[in-house]
Amino acid sequence: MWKRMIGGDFSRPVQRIPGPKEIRRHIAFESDLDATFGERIARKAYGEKLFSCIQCGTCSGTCPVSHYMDYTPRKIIAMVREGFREEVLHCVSIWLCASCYACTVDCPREIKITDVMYALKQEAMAQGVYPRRFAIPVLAREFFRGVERDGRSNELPLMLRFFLKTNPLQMLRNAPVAWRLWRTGRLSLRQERTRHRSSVRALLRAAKAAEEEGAS
Amino acid sequence: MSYWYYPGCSLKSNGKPYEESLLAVFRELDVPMWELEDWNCCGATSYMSVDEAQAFSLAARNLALAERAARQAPETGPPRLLAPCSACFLVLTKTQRYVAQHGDLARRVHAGLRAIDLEYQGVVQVRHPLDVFVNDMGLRRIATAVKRRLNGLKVACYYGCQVVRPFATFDSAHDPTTMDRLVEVLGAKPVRWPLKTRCCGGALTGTIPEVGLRLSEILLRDAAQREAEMIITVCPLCQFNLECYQREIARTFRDFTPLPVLYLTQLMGKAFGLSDADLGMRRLFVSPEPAFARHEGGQPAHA
Amino acid sequence: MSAHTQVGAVPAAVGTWEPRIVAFFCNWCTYTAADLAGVSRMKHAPNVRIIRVMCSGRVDPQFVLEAFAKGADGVLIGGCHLGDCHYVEGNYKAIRRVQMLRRILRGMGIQDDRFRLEWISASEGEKVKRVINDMVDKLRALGPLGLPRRFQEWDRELAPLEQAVEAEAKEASAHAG
Amino acid sequence: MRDSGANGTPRIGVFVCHCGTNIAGIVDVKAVAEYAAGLPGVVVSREYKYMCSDPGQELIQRDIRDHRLDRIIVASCSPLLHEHTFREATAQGGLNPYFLQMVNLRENVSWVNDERGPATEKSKDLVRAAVYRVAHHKALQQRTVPITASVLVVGGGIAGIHAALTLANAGKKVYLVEREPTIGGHMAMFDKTFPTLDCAACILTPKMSAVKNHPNITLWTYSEVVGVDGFVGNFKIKVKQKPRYIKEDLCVGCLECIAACIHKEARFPDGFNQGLSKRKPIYIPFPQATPQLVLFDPEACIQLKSGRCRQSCAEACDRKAIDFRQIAEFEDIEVGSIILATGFQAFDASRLPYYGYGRYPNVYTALEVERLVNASGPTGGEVVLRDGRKPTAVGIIHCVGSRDEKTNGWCSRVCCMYSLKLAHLVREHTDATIYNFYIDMRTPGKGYEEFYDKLLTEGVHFIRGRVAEVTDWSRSPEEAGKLVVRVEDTLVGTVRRIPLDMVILAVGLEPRADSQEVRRLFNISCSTEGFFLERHPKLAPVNTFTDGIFIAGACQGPRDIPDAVAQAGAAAAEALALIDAGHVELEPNTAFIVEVECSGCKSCIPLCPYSAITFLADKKKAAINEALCKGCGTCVAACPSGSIRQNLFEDDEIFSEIEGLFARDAVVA
Amino acid sequence: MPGKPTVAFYWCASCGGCEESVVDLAEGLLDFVGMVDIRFWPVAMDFKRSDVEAMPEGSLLASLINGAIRTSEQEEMARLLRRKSQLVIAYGACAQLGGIPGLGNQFGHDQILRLAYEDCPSVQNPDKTRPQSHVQDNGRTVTLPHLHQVVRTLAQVVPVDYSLPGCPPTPEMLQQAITRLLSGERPAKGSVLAPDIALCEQCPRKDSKPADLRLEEFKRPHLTRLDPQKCLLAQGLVCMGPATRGGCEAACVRGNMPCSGCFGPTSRVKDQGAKMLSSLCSNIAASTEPDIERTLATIPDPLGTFYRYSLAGSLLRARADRQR
Repeated sequence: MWKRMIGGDFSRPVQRIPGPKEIRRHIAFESDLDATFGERIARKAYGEKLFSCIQCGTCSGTCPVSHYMDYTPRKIIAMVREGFREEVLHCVSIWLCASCYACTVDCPREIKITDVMYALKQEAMAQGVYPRRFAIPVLAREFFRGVERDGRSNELPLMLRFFLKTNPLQMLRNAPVAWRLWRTGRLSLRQERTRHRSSVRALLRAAKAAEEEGAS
Repeated sequence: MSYWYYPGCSLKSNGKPYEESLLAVFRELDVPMWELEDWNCCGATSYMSVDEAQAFSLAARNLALAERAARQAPETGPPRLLAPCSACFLVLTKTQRYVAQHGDLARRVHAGLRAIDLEYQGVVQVRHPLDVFVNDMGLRRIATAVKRRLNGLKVACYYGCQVVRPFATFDSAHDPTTMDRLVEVLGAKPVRWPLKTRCCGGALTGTIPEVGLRLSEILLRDAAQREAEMIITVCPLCQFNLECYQREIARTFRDFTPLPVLYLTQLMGKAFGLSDADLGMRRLFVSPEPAFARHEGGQPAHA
Repeated sequence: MSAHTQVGAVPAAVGTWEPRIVAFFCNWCTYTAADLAGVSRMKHAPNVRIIRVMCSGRVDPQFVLEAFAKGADGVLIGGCHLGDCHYVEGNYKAIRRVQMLRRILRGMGIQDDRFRLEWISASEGEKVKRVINDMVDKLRALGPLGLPRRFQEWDRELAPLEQAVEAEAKEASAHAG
Repeated sequence: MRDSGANGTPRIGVFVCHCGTNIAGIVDVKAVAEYAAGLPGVVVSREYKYMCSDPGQELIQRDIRDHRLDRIIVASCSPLLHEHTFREATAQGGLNPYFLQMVNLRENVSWVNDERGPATEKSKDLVRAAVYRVAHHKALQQRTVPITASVLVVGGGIAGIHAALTLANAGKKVYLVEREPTIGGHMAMFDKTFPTLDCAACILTPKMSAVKNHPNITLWTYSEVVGVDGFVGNFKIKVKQKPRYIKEDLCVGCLECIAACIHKEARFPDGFNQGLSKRKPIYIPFPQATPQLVLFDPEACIQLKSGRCRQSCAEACDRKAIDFRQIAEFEDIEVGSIILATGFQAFDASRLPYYGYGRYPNVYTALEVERLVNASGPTGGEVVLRDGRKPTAVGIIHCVGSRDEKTNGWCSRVCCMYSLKLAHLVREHTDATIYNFYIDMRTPGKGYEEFYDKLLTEGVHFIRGRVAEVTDWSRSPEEAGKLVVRVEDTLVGTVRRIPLDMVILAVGLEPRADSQEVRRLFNISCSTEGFFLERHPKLAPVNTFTDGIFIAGACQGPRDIPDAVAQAGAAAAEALALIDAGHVELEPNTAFIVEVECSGCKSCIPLCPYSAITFLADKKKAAINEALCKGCGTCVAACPSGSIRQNLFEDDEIFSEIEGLFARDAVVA
Repeated sequence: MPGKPTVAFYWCASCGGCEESVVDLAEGLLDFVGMVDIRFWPVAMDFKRSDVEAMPEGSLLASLINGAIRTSEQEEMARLLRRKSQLVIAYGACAQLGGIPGLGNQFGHDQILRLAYEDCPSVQNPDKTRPQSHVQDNGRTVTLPHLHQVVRTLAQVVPVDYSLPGCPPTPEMLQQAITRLLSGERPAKGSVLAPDIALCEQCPRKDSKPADLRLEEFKRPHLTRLDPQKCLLAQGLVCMGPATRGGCEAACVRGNMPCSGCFGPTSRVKDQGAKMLSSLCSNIAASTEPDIERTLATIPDPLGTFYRYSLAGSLLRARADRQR
């Protein structure tokens, strides 16, 4: 359904931005929208204030990557508020957010926009609707696994796995950097590990459990 | 005053020069600092996007560890946790703020910690070196440690985003000045730089080079235009982005000239007259030597 | 519960006890703020009954005791912020009395949360709402005070003799007649 | 007029108001009225759509006659709103007006509760309390005190000026006190006024000189009110006149002294020109300043700082008007009422670092540009950058410091319009390309939308979006050496970078920094954001909660010139009404001591802030001077032997009100 | 035979001081018995309860009952005398206001009994015996009156016609009261037979009270050297005079002790303690919460100070959450 409305093939990584779009119908039917989406995200993102957005665009203006986004942060807020769930969860913007918090600091309505972006990313991943081989979520996942395993994150294995899963070409592109890092001793093969990794895992499990009971 | 040192993952890998110079500088100023036992990854920004409660719990574990460590060594005073990596600093401070403000989150985090017999009471202070240098040690004390003034070396102080935004309280989020004041004490000349808090591209450089490289290039080029001879950072990710990809940047963008990117602590070490080895200078991709050479003959500060 | 409902219950909701608050609001700040809350349609708990006085300094401690004795579960006094009193310093008189009165109430087994003094300026309609709702919550937690009910319970012990006396009196008058 | 019930037992009439659906929508007024009918002493109980309407009031009067009522209860809105109305009605009905008791079913019940059941029960309780109370009411006579037929106007901006002239023209004595050396306020700094674009000076300066020359107006500039005492009709005011170091009666404003000043160069920032030009230590604020008097800047004048100057200025003054030994003088006056027109202050743009004010020389505030476009301004009406260049691209950023939770949450109401005005004027002066960066365009006013339309068609750019940052960071040759604005064009949905020569910040309006002190001084209230609080947002917009004190202009909230003037007129009318009544009627809620009951313990004497209580040495008892008593009732609450009473708030009235609130329990129990 | 009018005296929960005050009529007692015939006075003369029961209803002109009502027996006697008398007079502070025994209303029975029969330093009671209302003694049941839940004023138990305030009332007041009643004068029911004006009115130190009293701290008589001329409030003592009826000729103040309020409030006041508190606190100098707290802390026992005699008759009567 959402494809009908905004189209675009998100299964391709963003490196290849879709070419000139074919003529498409732009109309949103109330039945297509998720009336409670706004509240859900607001709650998730400590964003009680999300609804007081005046659409001034400060967030977009201050955002260093907004000009790469398919929807500017301001639009994202508007869409979340109005329940354009599918569009938002499938958009590129949320994955471009580099968490620099410029918008959060500048928003005249004190909306925690960065947290809204996190909430949306979580939502997207939870629903598995994020672009399959799309770089950032994969990195996040890999990072997540790494930490779960070692308690700390190790760049080399992380990057290796990441590039294998996204596109190996990238690995070649990055090889020189990796090599220089290696030469200057800034890329160790030694795995950094937390001594009590079990405790880290236990912690994560407990936190998860607590979350579920909170939800129920 | 003493500190518990939370390196975070980066300072153990590509951020080595940061760790080396930081430890060296602290040694020189002889401020005691111990690495936090058994620390774990702070959760970082990418974790946030996977599972919030878990991300906060990860961070909280370190806070709890610091508090426990301080309890076990009362002579060290109230726990002060030094987080040199901006991302770690942000995540840790954010965790403190949110756990304090949001009951349900607190419930989840405490539940997690209880499961591993840890307790977070919220007494630990999370501090960034920049804050510590300027507010705990004070510029006067730094000045006394300067052996070789940097003779008007022009530097662009780059704060990046996450040090002063949005949770730090020690400097302005829009126009921070702590680092500028600090390098002046070293004899360097900070250039006026509106981009000092503009994002360097963060994780994007690895994932979406088109975007990441551009953001870095913007900063490098503008710094150069303002006649900065090097960029000074306090964040491993910023340093990595700005320095390590300069070849790629040169390949992608026309007439680009490389610019050294140093850690603040490296610059301080230099002014303190510490050896390049101690400061991990050799680990840099773009050598600052020419820049320093230009300002050689800097007579000792106290002469 | 049911014991309480004969006294202190709002018949509209018989069986479920509802706290009742007597509020003495000063004409210039807090009563005006309450009006503002109204004009701004700030909904709050319906458990408060406002008595308007010119100044918080007019609130005689006897009024507070009387309110409790007659069945209030809580008493709220509202006045201008210190330094802002329309009559210069009436609210200082109020706070001095209140601090001592609170000790008396403690001594008489009436918890601090049942008796509250708040400074609410004419523009703080929001605060009126907040304070009232908060106080109602606290009173719910405490349960009913119900002094009239307690008085009745104490005085039950007088009933037997009273009735006996009445009976005899009747008898006597019967003889006389 | 009957002053008491025919016999001991009162005959009470209860009148419950629907207030349309305002009350009836939530409260079951019928049920309340029926319930009231069964209460002790109640003879009639009715409900009616609008009690405050004529038929409503007649209803009361008829019942007073037909049912020989001697106590009236009106259960409607807040007594603060309509007590007067219904007392009148009661009196019309031939009853002493103080036999009335009001019950506030609207502000205290229907507007703040949303459940019918509890709201109705609450209403019954309140009505019952009133029934118990009203039985104890006594017949009282209103106090009247003569009113001093003069008015104090504080603030000499357009609002103050207009109020003062209106009153003076009506033949009333007016004292106009202005803090600055000249009257005229902000308006005097403007070039043209929106939307008509007529010249501010041309319409203002005549009024200024009218003030100066009006026989009924005493004008004190460079002065401040430092003391306020008394009450409506009889305020006692102390005014401080700061030293100009000029004998005002001697100075003719020839300005020779300025020319003669030892400082050949003017090198001190000129406040009136927003520091865009320089002045000497002795100066006149601006050519049309009223009064036409020079004054010294004690911070700058060598003589005043060190006493070591050859005083060439004094030599130059043939009238010997210069007096370096002058000190502040104090005036005591009595007035019947006060109009506060203290105005606003502009938001300090340097609080928002990301707009670069104070860092980039070519970022200006709107007020600075007002001076630039002004023919009598620092550049003689030339709109040029600080380096003298003419700008070719100018951006006007709206809502600076407004609609922002971090600074001021409110809309400053005039910025949209004055931004349009400046857009027009700057374009006229420079024909630069003009960009307006706005969040929402607000043009509610006569001819305002039309003005907006005019600008739209003049080719001014309108970009809907709040500017995120102003920097000198250039990405391309076209941006080199320019200020670059980064903003999302929200209507297009794209972020834009726009290179500009000049950025104008449309700073908002905020309360004056000292509004809290002023509020305390005059004993009035402020709204949470710090503007003076009106008695009622709709029905008493220029009144305050302190009788006899009125507010006009931007001290009450952001407003433009037409509104300020209208409000000033309204305030003046209120003041006139007071004066022409000849006397003020005061609530008879004074306290009094029953002599035979007073033991002369003196406990009450130190409690009265108005020293209304004195100790009668001969009788060894305390007594209250009714004229001085303001009826707070503090002494009543404090009298240890219950020997002080307060009209309208007698102990037994309040005790029975309390009893009434809970009387239902007595029944239920 | 139309004999002299008859009166009865009885004491309930009281110290006996009131009885003393009758005896203090001294030779006046002779005139007294000349005017009236004392038909019942357990303290002084040998009458039995049965004698009273035998009297016809209303045959006594007046019963002067002192003491608060604390036990079932006291209640019975009060009711009995009420029936036999045309007038019941609450004689003294305890009968009128609850008096010192009324302070017991702050505590539960168990607390009181434990203190009286166990914890009190002067008590030897190893097996913790406590008074019982019923005891079996070889087949016979011995009974004692039981304590009521709360201490009451006389008026809280039976209708009272007049009160003679004071701890104790002065002999003069008794004299005057009786003469008035015998002269057939009948003041309004419920009235207090003493001046309805506060004590300061007749206080010898009245003139020494300043008109601008601002209290910094409160002193306690036994810890202070007192100026025998100066107003005691002005010396920082809590003198209840301003909130207390006159009639005692300021006996305590003349003895250089502050008034403790035994004559109760004036007719205009419902709650003597509250009123005194209101007046006193209003005149405190401090104006910040901590300072006020500090000043008030110098009154260690507010209830015992402001309600020494009037607790049982006060608006709150007794501690709300007392356990039996």
